[in-house]
Amino acid sequence: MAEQLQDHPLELLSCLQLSAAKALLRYRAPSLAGALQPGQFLNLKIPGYLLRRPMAPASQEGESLELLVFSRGPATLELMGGRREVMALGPLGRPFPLPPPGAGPALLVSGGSGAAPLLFLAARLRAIGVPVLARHGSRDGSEFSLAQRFASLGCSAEYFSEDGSAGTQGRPTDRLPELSGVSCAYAVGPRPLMHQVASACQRAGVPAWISLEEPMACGVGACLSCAVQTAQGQRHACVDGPVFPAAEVVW
Amino acid sequence: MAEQLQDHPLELLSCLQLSAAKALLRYRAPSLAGALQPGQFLNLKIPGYLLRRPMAPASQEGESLELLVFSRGPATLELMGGRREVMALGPLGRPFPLPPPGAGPALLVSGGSGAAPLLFLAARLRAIGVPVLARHGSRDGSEFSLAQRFASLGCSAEYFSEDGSAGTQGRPTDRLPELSGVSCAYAVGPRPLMHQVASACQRAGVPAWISLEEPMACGVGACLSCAVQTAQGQRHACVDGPVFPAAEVVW
Amino acid sequence: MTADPTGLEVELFGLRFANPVLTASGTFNFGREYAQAFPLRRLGGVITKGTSPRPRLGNAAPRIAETPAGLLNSIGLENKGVDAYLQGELPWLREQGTRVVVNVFGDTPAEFAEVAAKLAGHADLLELNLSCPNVHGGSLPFASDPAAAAEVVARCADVTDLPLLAKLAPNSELLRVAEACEQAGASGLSAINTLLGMRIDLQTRRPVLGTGMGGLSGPAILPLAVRCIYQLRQSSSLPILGMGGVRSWRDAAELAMAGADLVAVGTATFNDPWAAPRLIQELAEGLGQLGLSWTELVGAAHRD
Amino acid sequence: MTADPTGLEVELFGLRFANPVLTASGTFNFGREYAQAFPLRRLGGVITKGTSPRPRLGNAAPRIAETPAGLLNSIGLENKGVDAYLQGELPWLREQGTRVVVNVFGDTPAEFAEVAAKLAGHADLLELNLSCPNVHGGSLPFASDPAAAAEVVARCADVTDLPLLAKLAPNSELLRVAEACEQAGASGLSAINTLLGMRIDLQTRRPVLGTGMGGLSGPAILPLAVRCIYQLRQSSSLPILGMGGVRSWRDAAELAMAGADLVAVGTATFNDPWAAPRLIQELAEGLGQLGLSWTELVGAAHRD
Ligand SMILES: Cc1cc2nc3c(=O)[nH]c(=O)nc-3n(C[C@H](O)[C@H](O)[C@H](O)COP(=O)(O)OP(=O)(O)OC[C@H]3O[C@@H](n4cnc5c(N)ncnc54)[C@H](O)[C@@H]3O)c2cc1C
Ligand SMILES: Cc1cc2nc3c(=O)[nH]c(=O)nc-3n(C[C@H](O)[C@H](O)[C@H](O)COP(=O)(O)OP(=O)(O)OC[C@H]3O[C@@H](n4cnc5c(N)ncnc54)[C@H](O)[C@@H]3O)c2cc1C
Ligand SMILES: Cc1cc2nc3c(=O)[nH]c(=O)nc-3n(C[C@H](O)[C@H](O)[C@H](O)COP(=O)(O)O)c2cc1C
Ligand SMILES: Cc1cc2nc3c(=O)[nH]c(=O)nc-3n(C[C@H](O)[C@H](O)[C@H](O)COP(=O)(O)O)c2cc1C
Ligand code: FES
Ligand code: FES
Repeated sequence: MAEQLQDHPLELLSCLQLSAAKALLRYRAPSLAGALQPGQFLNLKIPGYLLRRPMAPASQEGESLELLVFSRGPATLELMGGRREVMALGPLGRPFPLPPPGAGPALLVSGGSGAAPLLFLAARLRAIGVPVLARHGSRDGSEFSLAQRFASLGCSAEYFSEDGSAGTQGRPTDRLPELSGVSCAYAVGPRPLMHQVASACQRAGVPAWISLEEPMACGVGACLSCAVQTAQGQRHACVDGPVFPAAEVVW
Repeated sequence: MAEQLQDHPLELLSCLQLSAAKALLRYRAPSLAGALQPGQFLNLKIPGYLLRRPMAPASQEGESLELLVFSRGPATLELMGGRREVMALGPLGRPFPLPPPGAGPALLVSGGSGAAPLLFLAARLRAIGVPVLARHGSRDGSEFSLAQRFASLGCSAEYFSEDGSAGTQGRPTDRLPELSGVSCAYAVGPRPLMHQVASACQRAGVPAWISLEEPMACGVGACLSCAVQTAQGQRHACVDGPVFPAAEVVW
Repeated sequence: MTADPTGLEVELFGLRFANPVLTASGTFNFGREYAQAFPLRRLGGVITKGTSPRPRLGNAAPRIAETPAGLLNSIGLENKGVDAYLQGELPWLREQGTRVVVNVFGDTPAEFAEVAAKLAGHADLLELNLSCPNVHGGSLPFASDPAAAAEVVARCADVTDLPLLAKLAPNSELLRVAEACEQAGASGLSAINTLLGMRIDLQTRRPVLGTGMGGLSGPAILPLAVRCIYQLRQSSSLPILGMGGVRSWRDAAELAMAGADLVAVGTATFNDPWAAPRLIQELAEGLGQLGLSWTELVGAAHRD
Repeated sequence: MTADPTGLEVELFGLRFANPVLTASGTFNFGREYAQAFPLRRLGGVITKGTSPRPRLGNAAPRIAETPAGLLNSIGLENKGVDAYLQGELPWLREQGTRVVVNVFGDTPAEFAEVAAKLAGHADLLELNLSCPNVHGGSLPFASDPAAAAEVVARCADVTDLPLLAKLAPNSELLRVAEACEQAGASGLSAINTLLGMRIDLQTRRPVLGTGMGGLSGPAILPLAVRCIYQLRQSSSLPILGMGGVRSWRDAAELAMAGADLVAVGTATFNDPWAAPRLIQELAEGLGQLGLSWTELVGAAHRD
């Protein structure tokens, strides 16, 4: 087997703060140019932390890529703090399967940082001429700009806030659109969100994919920390996923 | 008891590298202005390290002070790497006693980073009109500039290198000058160096002081990690020292 | 609750603690040094350095070595002996407006009792150090032998009415020793003491510490402390004074959820002399945001 | 020495190791994943994931939690069972030009022997995992009972000629279990396994790990590993495979001075997949500068 696993330097270009704990970071990553597919992730080495942090890029264009970082703890805060260079192991994991070019509209439902891989996916889908219905939700209005991002990619985008402070009040899974017109669906976010989309799609017979954010140590299949239960038995999110057919996940 | 213990910010102004692992760092430390006496130390908080690192300043003038840092491990390397701000607990410990203004010449013997407190002391001694005979030694020529520093303070300074690559070949304790003309002596460096000066001074009846670099955790007398043996019994280097009368140390 | 706007008050052993944060034995001496940094009344209490019947010089230098996120110490219970502290230190400490816990040590059960007998009126609580790895060659004669530990507790209970905390080691005998101490009359449990560790210097090729081995403390041992406290809480109903690696209010909260009624900050103070009062301040804010009082947090991980 | 310009070669158990650095069990699976990062022949050897007679699913998720300078894991010995590895993985691994150590696990001595019996020709060495804290509720039925540990070793020695390493826990019974294993026919000792720890989440107020507790590894435990290896070396003449928190060549050298003939890199690989080969490179340079070979360093802290 050739040595395919590499650590890539990401060099910070800019940081767009969405709120105190949410930011869109743009990096220069020449050695990764063209290598990433939507849904795949990078495992980031953050100085001072023993474990790397997995992140699914929100875009890649030529030598630059974006990470949408939601801080849950000090390591992600450190990342948002504007560290100039981080090392990224990857690309890791399996990407979202794409529908054939020109297929009917795809439904993308995201919550929180789940927007990251779906933004990347939306760009790819639009590039192959697939219409996209994007629904993004958050507790408050702080992520409205992510819905705008979907829109600027040419998606029909709707924003949901639980507190009603921006977009539609409610959740992106509320009153899902008529699924009969949809060719496929993708959902990334909290488990209940993904589960609801999965159930609706299963009822409507629409193929759907989700991405499981499991705690990961190695990211490459060596430690067995990321076990997930599927209809096919136990799988490991880092190598068998993080993207799984929604119908196969044991919720 | 009033609260006298404080953490002071040191802001890096410049860094003069003497060799790969030796540097003279100049800091702005307004809150410490005028507070330090030669022989006292600061306990430096270096991010990523559990224990602080004790350092005896090499000078203080108004709002600026200097640290002479010899790297023995990663934390001091980090310090030399040019960290812009460090917090310094202090001033800690007992300083060198000074002879009366106008006293006869003082002998200062240092090895390695022991030059730090003696440079500071030399400046004070010169300021009160005490002539200074400074002898500094190292393995090689990398610390020649420290002898020049002593000279520029108005000391009669001699440099010793074990490999003969600069100054006199040998050690600063080789052929110590006639001690009868000396009013007092100070030695800081490896234990054998201090011991030799102590013995010579004892024989000659010259009062001498040394500074003991013991591993320290708290620096304030609370942990009892820095026990040293003296003629008066067990003492603690951080509060009873680091400066001790040479005659009292149990070598 | 109205009387306690901070949400931090604790009532235990018939005593009121203004907050649940104490400073750990051996990291704060008898309080004088850090009283130069902040008023001790901000603390829930001070736990003194281990105190024996007669002065002890402690171990050979060097006595400390740094480790990844940890500290090895081999102080070896240097102290001036109980009588000296009864004169100089304890009367002063009792006036600082904080709870005083005296950490008691002896080579034999009789020596423990000898110290304990002298402390009535000079302390609020006694913490019996059954678990110092820096004496007796690291063999832990009390913390690895339930009967010996029980004898220490019983002998002390005979000679003092002060509440007694049995300080335990994070070893395999933890739960058995705790049970024996409870039966012998301990009012509470204190955990954890340090774990025996070692560093070796690459230049000299000799152990860094004068005694070779020393006790590991600091953030490195936090997950071991959480586990031990959780297990103690499962098997005993005694109040627990938890410690081991605490440096932030989140760490303290973690020990509380595991079952600690009180916590102590030790090694963290060396890095930041203000660690304990800062933590108390942040704990009040943090709990406020969670809408919880400290006592509601205690043992929370055991409830469904 | 002339035949070994690196100064790293080790001859043990009748086997030649190109260098003394292996990858620790459970952190490297059966080698395929990190073979994508570097050729495995750069390693002294690979220690496989724990292998049981039949497949095991392991424990409930989440299975990992970070701690200060450490990692808790509760994988619970997930593996496909020895037969699957005899098919797919071991033949491949044996071709990679590095020593192969199979980590063996069973619920009973008979199960250990069942696995051991199948591995002749498929491994250079067997490491018997007597000390996993993630099964049997953390009770360590073998590593806390010298007789039970000896039985595992003896049963395995009956069914295989491969050298057997007994993998020990850093608990109070360390030395007694080591002695029992030696008498039962172990060829070497392996230490240390992880220590039982816990984290609790402040949001959910529940333990972070699915099983509550997990084993602590990583730099945090380095000083405990040094101490255990030092003690083992004092009391036993068996070769020692040392591990616990190694991430730099200096850490490896420290374990060597304490008495480790070989060392393994575990958790450090998660932070840096190239940790082991980098360490080997730096070890060669570092020892070169000290003018020492690895074997000269082994046990150096015990010599006067
Ligand atoms: C495949 C994948 C893709 C991801 N993509 C993104 C993304 O694009 N943007 C983003 O903001 N987040 C993403 N996450 C989640 C992100 O990895 C965690 O939020 C992050 O690791 C938390 O680290 P922390 O130090 O801030 O939090 P802490 O709470 O301090 O983390 C402590 C430990 O828990 C682990 N952990 C905590 N939360 C998670 C989680 N949800 N998933 C996995 N591990 C976790 C951390 O890795 C660390 O080991 C992704 C996770 C996975 C598995
Ligand atoms: C009062 C006093 C004044 C000092 N002044 C200076 C100075 O002006 N310039 C200078 O370069 N050095 C000085 N030192 C020594 C300096 O503190 C150590 O070199 C430094 O702590 C080593 O840290 P490290 O991380 O680089 O080395 P490491 O080897 O990684 O240190 C590991 C541990 O050992 C301790 N340690 C190691 N060597 C020493 C030592 N010689 N003395 C005390 N603790 C040690 C460290 O504090 C740390 O806890 C002084 C020490 C004392 C006690
Ligand atoms: C320098 C030092 C000295 C200590 N001395 C004592 C002591 O005298 N008696 C005692 O019971 N524990 C002693 N301990 C243990 C601490 O009280 C505490 O149990 C341990 O350090 C864990 O807490 P920490 O990680 O917050 O330091 C000492 C610890 C340190 C670091
Ligand atoms: C994720 C993980 C899985 C492990 N699985 C095993 C195992 O299957 N068998 C075993 O004997 N040890 C296992 N261990 C323990 C390691 O082999 C090693 O003894 C321990 O982690 C200490 O080394 P380290 O600090 O370098 O990781 C595992 C450790 C980790 C972190
Ligand atoms: S993260 Fe290690 S196997 Fe998936
Ligand atoms: S360093 Fe703590 S008492 Fe001296």
